[in-house]
Amino acid sequence: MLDHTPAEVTSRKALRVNPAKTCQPIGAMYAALGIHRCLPHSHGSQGCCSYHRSHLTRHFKEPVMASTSSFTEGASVFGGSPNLRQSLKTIFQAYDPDVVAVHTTCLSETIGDDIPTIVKKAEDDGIVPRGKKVIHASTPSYVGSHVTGFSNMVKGIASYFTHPAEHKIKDQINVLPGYVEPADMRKIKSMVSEMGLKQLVFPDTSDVLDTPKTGEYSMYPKGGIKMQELEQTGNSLHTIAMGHFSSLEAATYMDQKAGVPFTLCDIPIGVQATDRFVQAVMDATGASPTQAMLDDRGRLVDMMTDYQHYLYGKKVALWGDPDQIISMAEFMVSMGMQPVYVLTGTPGKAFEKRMKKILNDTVPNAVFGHSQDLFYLHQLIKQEPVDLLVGNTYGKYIARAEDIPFVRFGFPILDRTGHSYFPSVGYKGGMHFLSAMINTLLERMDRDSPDECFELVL
Amino acid sequence: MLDHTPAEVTSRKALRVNPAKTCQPIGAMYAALGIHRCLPHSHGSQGCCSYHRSHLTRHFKEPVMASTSSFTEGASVFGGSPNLRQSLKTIFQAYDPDVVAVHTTCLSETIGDDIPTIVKKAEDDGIVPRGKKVIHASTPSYVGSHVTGFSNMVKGIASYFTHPAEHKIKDQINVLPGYVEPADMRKIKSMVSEMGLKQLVFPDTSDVLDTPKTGEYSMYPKGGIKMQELEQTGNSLHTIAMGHFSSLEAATYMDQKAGVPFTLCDIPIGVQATDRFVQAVMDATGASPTQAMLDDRGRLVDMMTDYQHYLYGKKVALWGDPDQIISMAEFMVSMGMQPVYVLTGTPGKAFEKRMKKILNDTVPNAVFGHSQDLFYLHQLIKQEPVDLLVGNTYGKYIARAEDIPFVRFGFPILDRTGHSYFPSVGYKGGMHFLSAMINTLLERMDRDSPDECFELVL
Amino acid sequence: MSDLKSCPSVDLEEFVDNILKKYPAKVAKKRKDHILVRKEEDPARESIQANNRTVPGIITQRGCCYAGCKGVVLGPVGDMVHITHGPIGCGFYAWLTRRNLFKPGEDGKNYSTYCFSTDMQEQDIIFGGEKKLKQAIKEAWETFKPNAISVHATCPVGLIGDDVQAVAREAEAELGVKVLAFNCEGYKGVSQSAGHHIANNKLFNETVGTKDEAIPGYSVNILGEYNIGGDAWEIERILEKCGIKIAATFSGDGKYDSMTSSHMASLNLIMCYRSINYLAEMMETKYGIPWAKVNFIGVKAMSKSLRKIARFFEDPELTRRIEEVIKEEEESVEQKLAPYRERLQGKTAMLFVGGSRAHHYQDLLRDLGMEPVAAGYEFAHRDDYEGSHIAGKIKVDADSRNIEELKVEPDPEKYSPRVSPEKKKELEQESVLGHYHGMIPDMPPGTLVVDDISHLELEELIKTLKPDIILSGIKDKYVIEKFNVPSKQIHNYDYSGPFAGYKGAVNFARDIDMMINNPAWKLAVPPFEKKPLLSADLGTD
Amino acid sequence: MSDLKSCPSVDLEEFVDNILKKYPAKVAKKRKDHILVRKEEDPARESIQANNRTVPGIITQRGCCYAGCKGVVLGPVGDMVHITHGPIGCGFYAWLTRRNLFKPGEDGKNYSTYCFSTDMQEQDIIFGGEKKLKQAIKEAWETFKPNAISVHATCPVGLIGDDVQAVAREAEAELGVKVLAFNCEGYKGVSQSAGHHIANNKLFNETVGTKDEAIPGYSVNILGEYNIGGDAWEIERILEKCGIKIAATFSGDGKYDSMTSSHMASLNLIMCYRSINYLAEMMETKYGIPWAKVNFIGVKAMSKSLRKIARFFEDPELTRRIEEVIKEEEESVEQKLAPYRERLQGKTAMLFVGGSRAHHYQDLLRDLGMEPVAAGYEFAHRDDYEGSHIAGKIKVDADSRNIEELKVEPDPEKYSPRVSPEKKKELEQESVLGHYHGMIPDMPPGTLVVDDISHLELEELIKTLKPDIILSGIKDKYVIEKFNVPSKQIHNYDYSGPFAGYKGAVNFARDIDMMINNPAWKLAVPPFEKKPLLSADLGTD
Repeated sequence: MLDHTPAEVTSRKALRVNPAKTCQPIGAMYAALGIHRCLPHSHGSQGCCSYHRSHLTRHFKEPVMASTSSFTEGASVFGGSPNLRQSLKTIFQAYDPDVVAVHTTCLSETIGDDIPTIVKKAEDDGIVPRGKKVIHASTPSYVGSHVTGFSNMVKGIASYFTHPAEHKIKDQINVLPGYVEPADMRKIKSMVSEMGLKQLVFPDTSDVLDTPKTGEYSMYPKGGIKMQELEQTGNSLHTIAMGHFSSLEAATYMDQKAGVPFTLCDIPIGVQATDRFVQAVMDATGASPTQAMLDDRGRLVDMMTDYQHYLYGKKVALWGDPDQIISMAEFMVSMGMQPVYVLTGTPGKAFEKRMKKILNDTVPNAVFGHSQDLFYLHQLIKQEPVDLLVGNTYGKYIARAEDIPFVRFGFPILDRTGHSYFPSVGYKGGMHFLSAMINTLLERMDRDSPDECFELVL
Repeated sequence: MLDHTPAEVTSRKALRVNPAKTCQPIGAMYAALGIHRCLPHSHGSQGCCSYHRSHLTRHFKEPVMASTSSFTEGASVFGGSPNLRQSLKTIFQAYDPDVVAVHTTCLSETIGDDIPTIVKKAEDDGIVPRGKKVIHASTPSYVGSHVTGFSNMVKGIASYFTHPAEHKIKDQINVLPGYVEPADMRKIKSMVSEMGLKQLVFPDTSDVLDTPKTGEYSMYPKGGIKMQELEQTGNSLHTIAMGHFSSLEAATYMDQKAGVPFTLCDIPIGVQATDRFVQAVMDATGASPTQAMLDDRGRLVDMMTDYQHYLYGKKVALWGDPDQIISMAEFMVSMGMQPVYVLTGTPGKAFEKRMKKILNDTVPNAVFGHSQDLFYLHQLIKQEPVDLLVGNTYGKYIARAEDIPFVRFGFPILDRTGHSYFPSVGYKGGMHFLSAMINTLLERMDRDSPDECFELVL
Repeated sequence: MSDLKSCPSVDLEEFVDNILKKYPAKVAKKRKDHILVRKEEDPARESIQANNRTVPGIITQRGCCYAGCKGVVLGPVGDMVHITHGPIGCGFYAWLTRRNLFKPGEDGKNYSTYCFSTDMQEQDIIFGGEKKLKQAIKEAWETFKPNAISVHATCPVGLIGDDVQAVAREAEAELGVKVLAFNCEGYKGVSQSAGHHIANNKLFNETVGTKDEAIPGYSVNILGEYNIGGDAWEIERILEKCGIKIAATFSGDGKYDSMTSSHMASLNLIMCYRSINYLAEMMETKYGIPWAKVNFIGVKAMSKSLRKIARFFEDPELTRRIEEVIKEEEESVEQKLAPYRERLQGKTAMLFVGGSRAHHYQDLLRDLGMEPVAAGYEFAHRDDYEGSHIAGKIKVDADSRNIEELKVEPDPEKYSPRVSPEKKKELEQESVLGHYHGMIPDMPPGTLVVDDISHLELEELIKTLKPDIILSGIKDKYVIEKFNVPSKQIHNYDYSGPFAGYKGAVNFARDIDMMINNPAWKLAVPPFEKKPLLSADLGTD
Repeated sequence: MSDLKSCPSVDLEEFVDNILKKYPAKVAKKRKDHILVRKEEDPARESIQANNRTVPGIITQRGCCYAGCKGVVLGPVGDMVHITHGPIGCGFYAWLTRRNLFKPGEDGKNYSTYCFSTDMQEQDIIFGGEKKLKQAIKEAWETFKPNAISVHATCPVGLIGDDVQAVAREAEAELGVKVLAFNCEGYKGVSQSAGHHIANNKLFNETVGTKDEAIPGYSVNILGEYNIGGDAWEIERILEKCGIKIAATFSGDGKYDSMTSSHMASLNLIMCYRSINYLAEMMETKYGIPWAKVNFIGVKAMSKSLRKIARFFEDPELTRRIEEVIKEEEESVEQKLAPYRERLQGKTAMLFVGGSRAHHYQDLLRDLGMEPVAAGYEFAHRDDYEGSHIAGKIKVDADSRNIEELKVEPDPEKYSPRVSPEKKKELEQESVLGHYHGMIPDMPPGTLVVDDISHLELEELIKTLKPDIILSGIKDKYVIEKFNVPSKQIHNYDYSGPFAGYKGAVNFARDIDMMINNPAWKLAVPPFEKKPLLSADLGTD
């Protein structure tokens, strides 16, 4: 397994091997699915849309609907405007969405298609039915990563829907949950609701990418933020934006455009990040956490100390999307674990700045970095092994090659279930992730114990 | 590992090897912990109380408080009345509970201590402070099992607190959740609450055996049904009793004594058992399930079909407490799994009757039985192996000996975390258990795949 | 005669008209030609449009040219390093997702679990990516020492004008390893199909025939078999049991080396006609290897395919051996299939997938007593529907015109006809050689053929025709299953397999049975709806 | 001088008085004698009550006689089948929960993962359980063929009058395997301690000395070492390195056979004085083997114990070797301990557990620079507190009187003094032989000793004295930790270990450091409480 990966790291200037990121459009597509009755539209050749839908489907085991401009060579030469116009015609008649969320691709970006102008023209020509909306985000695949694409689409949503508003509603906040699972969005919503607030959460893929089986299919499930709700985001008192990489842009936009101030939080994974999220909501609105939330918090801390013997000092290789692994690394450090390798494929120096703060004192020899890949991670592990891998499904090859226990976390997860149904965020989500980690470590301990040390009670 | 277990089954008339049950008092102690400010009291020698507290602590990783009559040889000869009287004196002054729930042991039962008389005398003598209550259950260890002990204490609670009442409150029901985890009780409560009903749930160990860590310790945590609530159980419209073995006795008592009719349900594990629970609540009260419950239901069904390839036809050895494994076997059968061995250590023919109904058509060669032990189970497995083990921690030796994947379920679980925090009951609980089962099977499949068949997507 | 065969209450033509009404008029017009209600008794009188541009905005199953070239044809060759030249996405998505299993050869070289990309950044798009590509090839060679390297261009590469062919030539010369460059930019053609063709051309030009190594015995190449779920290994088992040697497989479990000398084999067997007929045709022209269309999916189809091989080699001993194998395997399989057939008899199926599978699997479904009532391809051409004889008659449109058609002539040295012209003609007339009859003849009147089915059409088909199962791909699977109709993925087999050959048929039957008869489906509709949500107030007596 | 040493603001006597006020007066009176505020400079002037009945209703750590016999002493012998005669519970709870690790010998016999019980039912209680027991022994023998069988009576057995001794004798005669029966009904004595004594008696009478096999070299038995977390293996490693042979361990990793000839060893080393001093005393009387109290817990204690052995054997070569080992091991360990000591220096600890561990671990804590400020045993006698010299002076009360004191005399044939009477006396005066000084001398004034601590007392101790860590058992652990005070289980080591010997000291230091310095504790108090829950209305400007 991965036999050709040498332990010795030689400089690579051009070859990306086993990436820890993918391209912008899939993130944009995911974000767009978080609007109710929205059809994401991929402006490029068919393959992009097909690949994104397939990959999201593999991750969610759910229908993922999106359309494409189906570029052929002609469009690549003469521009994609006719394709987009035809697409909008077809889409609105055949699939009747409320919103079409267009994202670009490397192809349409390289050609230089000007989406706003094309859309404006289409609107003027009556191609976009009254009351329907076409929004867009520019997501060239050769910039950033899927996380950047998500962020761009979230900003796109804001830029089409958030209007300046004099009147702010004092118990209403905007929440940008960042690039997380439907279950996470659901959990974040329930925490804010419990605190007695009205919230406008976008994107919100809960009840979109985790729909029940009832024998009936609906192309547009009941989840997602509604257009009408989005139109109200300018009236919110405050925005809670989670994740520098996935939510800052949109929050900044809403602040500048509509005067909605924001607090940038981390994605609330772990006690401390969740505390800061709760505190941010408290500070912004004067609301209080409920006793039930505090009880979950205490149960999480309880689990952290109850199982400290199996957690403390464990070396972890952690990779994934920057917003998620920043919080996760902090969570690990908060119980004495040692995230010795923390890598993201997504570029961005902000990542290293945060990791430095989290790791410099606690794991002084940690290797962390952005724009990295799993080939490099594997090389690091070959040089100095770890006790646990935490990251997306692609890590399974390293786990097997090096015989290291592995907890799946992040995007995508293609070979296990539960990630979309059980949150990692919030205090309860922390318990869920932590149980997975504890049980994985215990399973391994059992496996590696000789017969005479194989124990009943742990 | 377990090298001395022969595949061939020879008749055993006297020797119990590797039991699949334990004794009544621990079940009684667990049940008593489900009353708010109740101190369970073990009327016997010190070891019983110590063993039960230790074992419950190992399972819950939580403080488990209980006192003992500390029999010495004298008490065994002359009777335990002075010990119980002294106990009550000590307890009420030193630990100030609202309720002391006395359960007997093989020792006090063999001596023939008459608890009601002793308690009556103690009350008359002013040993029991006004407003405090001493209740009891007879739980000789040489009858039934821990499940019987639980049932006896639940009935004991009813018999001390449920009074005949003319006035029935139409949106109030009693719920006997049966021998399940705190998380299960919490889940059952939340389902009933969501349906808009007032409920009196007992025992209720949520917020007793899953308390948060806050830096403060309270001997009597906030959970558990309050004495005042128990006094109202006779006013309920109906009782939903879960589990023939753990709840029927109390429900019958309340029906006969206080005219509260009941519906006996299975413990709501799996789609069908949960449906019947919901239906029973509907039938009794006219309430409706919420959309959120139905959505969870649909998500559970979705997961069952999404992962059918890994579940269908899988042979399972399932053991544990009868009420739990009846529902679990049905759950498995409902997705085409084959619970080929289903054993409980608890005696009771009702078990076999139910299993026949569930398995006769679907798994015609299944072996099921009550009063069995894990030694026999292991022998069956040696004769014809299974794909999965589902049962309590003691199965880990079989799992290792036979190299079979193992999902922990039931009581006790001593070597993994999560069981007390995440429910198995209800639709969401079903998803939780099902994910564990699916992920365990996938983990094994990955492990056993040769390199060339080791796959990214599953 | 346009009622659905298995459900006579549905007038198919009316049904199709109603679907088309949901499109804008122009779109409806285009789609109409891609939907065929089978009516004619003589299938030769039926025709369908295929391999046309998908209407933008239609939700299609189709992918792109890159997917056909890198993803389908080249990807399975596991001892090569395949470098995607482009932004990261394309390489990322094509990484390990196709399930083409690979077992390394004696040299142990195995790059199948790796993903290689130039991960182009904005400055590469602005200033050109040739240097980066060159460097990437160098780094790949130095670190991995593969048996060959391929380079696959993605959309922007063509636009910015990177000359990947030149870079490949230079790198090859410099490093001394074969570097195959494919201009398979995603926008080329109308589907994956263009990528197949591009891959075929390059393999033909720069790989096949580059090494002459005699192959003793009854040797065949298997073309268009990608070893999904181990299919190729089951086929290999059977052929070897018969005494037939597989010289090379294009490209399941593929080794670069075996492809280079594949022109020395006696016969080309084509599984996936769509993706690889180009290579077969060109090899016949240049080297004189004839091709036979086979189908290893399905018990009867497998046996029939073996008999084609027997007929070709015309050796009594081989024929005897093949008949022995058929008898033995069929008997063993029949026993296992019987109980499944009992539970599946008469169940209806639809197949919408790929360029050959939607046809191949009909044989297997029929082995199980099931009825295919509707089928269609995702990226096929008209000949896949109507038969190879019309291949030359298909009008090439603007989108396909740019895919190079190689001019091939007999190799002056290496050309060597495997059979006499007379025998060849005879075998062609018997449809043993050089012939694929297409899907339509196997679809009786009262069935439906839909090319490049859209989401909208699929929804309507499910709602109205209510099939017992649909064989499709990952993007449709969960849509279909929300309707409580099981959907078997026959690109990835739902991570089961093999489905080819005799043992594969049993695996497939087991899977279909488990899906159709899984009791869990029955639970989808909550029972509560059957009762009033609010029953009478029970009072407080 | 009754302030807490580490926290002078607390007047310990006042503190104790306040605790006692929470009890009924009679209870307070009893408990008072079990709590000692250390004041006297001369520890010999301090005294405490112990091994008395626990007041009913008090929440105690104590278990029962059965737990002491089956759970502690016999259970670890893994090549025996231990049958619990009684209802199912006792056998169930004693199944694998004590962590006494066992590695089978060459015969492969290993019953340590099995649980055997007669699972008595109501009819057995009514009609007697002797027949069932006999049958159970037979079934156990026929299926398992262990090296010996033990039978442990539980509470009701004594009451209904089953003669387990007679059954054992019969079965032994019939089956030809040693069957040891223990009348260790749970209600006997006041704690596990009675069970230890009963186990000691039977082992002495029917196991030790039943086989004469000479043991060459410097041979010792280790008594009262139960191989929790592998302690016995670390001790074995060190002794073997010194050239000392362990003849038998009672009973960690214990083999039946080694116990039978243990009377041939030269010296008995006692770890857990409480559970096994009976056997040591009786073996000395009967066979002439002297005993030395050792403590293998703690670096200095380990070295000190080794030097006792050296002193006993008085062989220059052995002494040299022992000194070498001490030097080497101490140096290696010191390096590893230093960083931990830095973080643990001055931290306060309490120890409430067992019958020896609460003393043993004080040595190890002091190695780490920590301060034991309060300690007490769960089931000890006064000699465990005050020293073995007072053993004979302890008044035996009604609860202990029924535990048989064997009359032992020198064996006419097997008695053989290991050292001359003169040397023996010398060694006794040096406290090398026949002497345990007890816990109190190691607890300086300003500390607290609490025998059989109750839940109430423990709570008060935590709240007022705020220790940095408490060494205790499973029932207390989570109570203590809810207070945000870490609690190390030193019965089961929190499933870590070994903690004995040199390597064990490092393991222990690592664990204590992780517990005290785990950042997670700091998170227990939610930060929100520091801020008002309702901040000013931010308005809707």
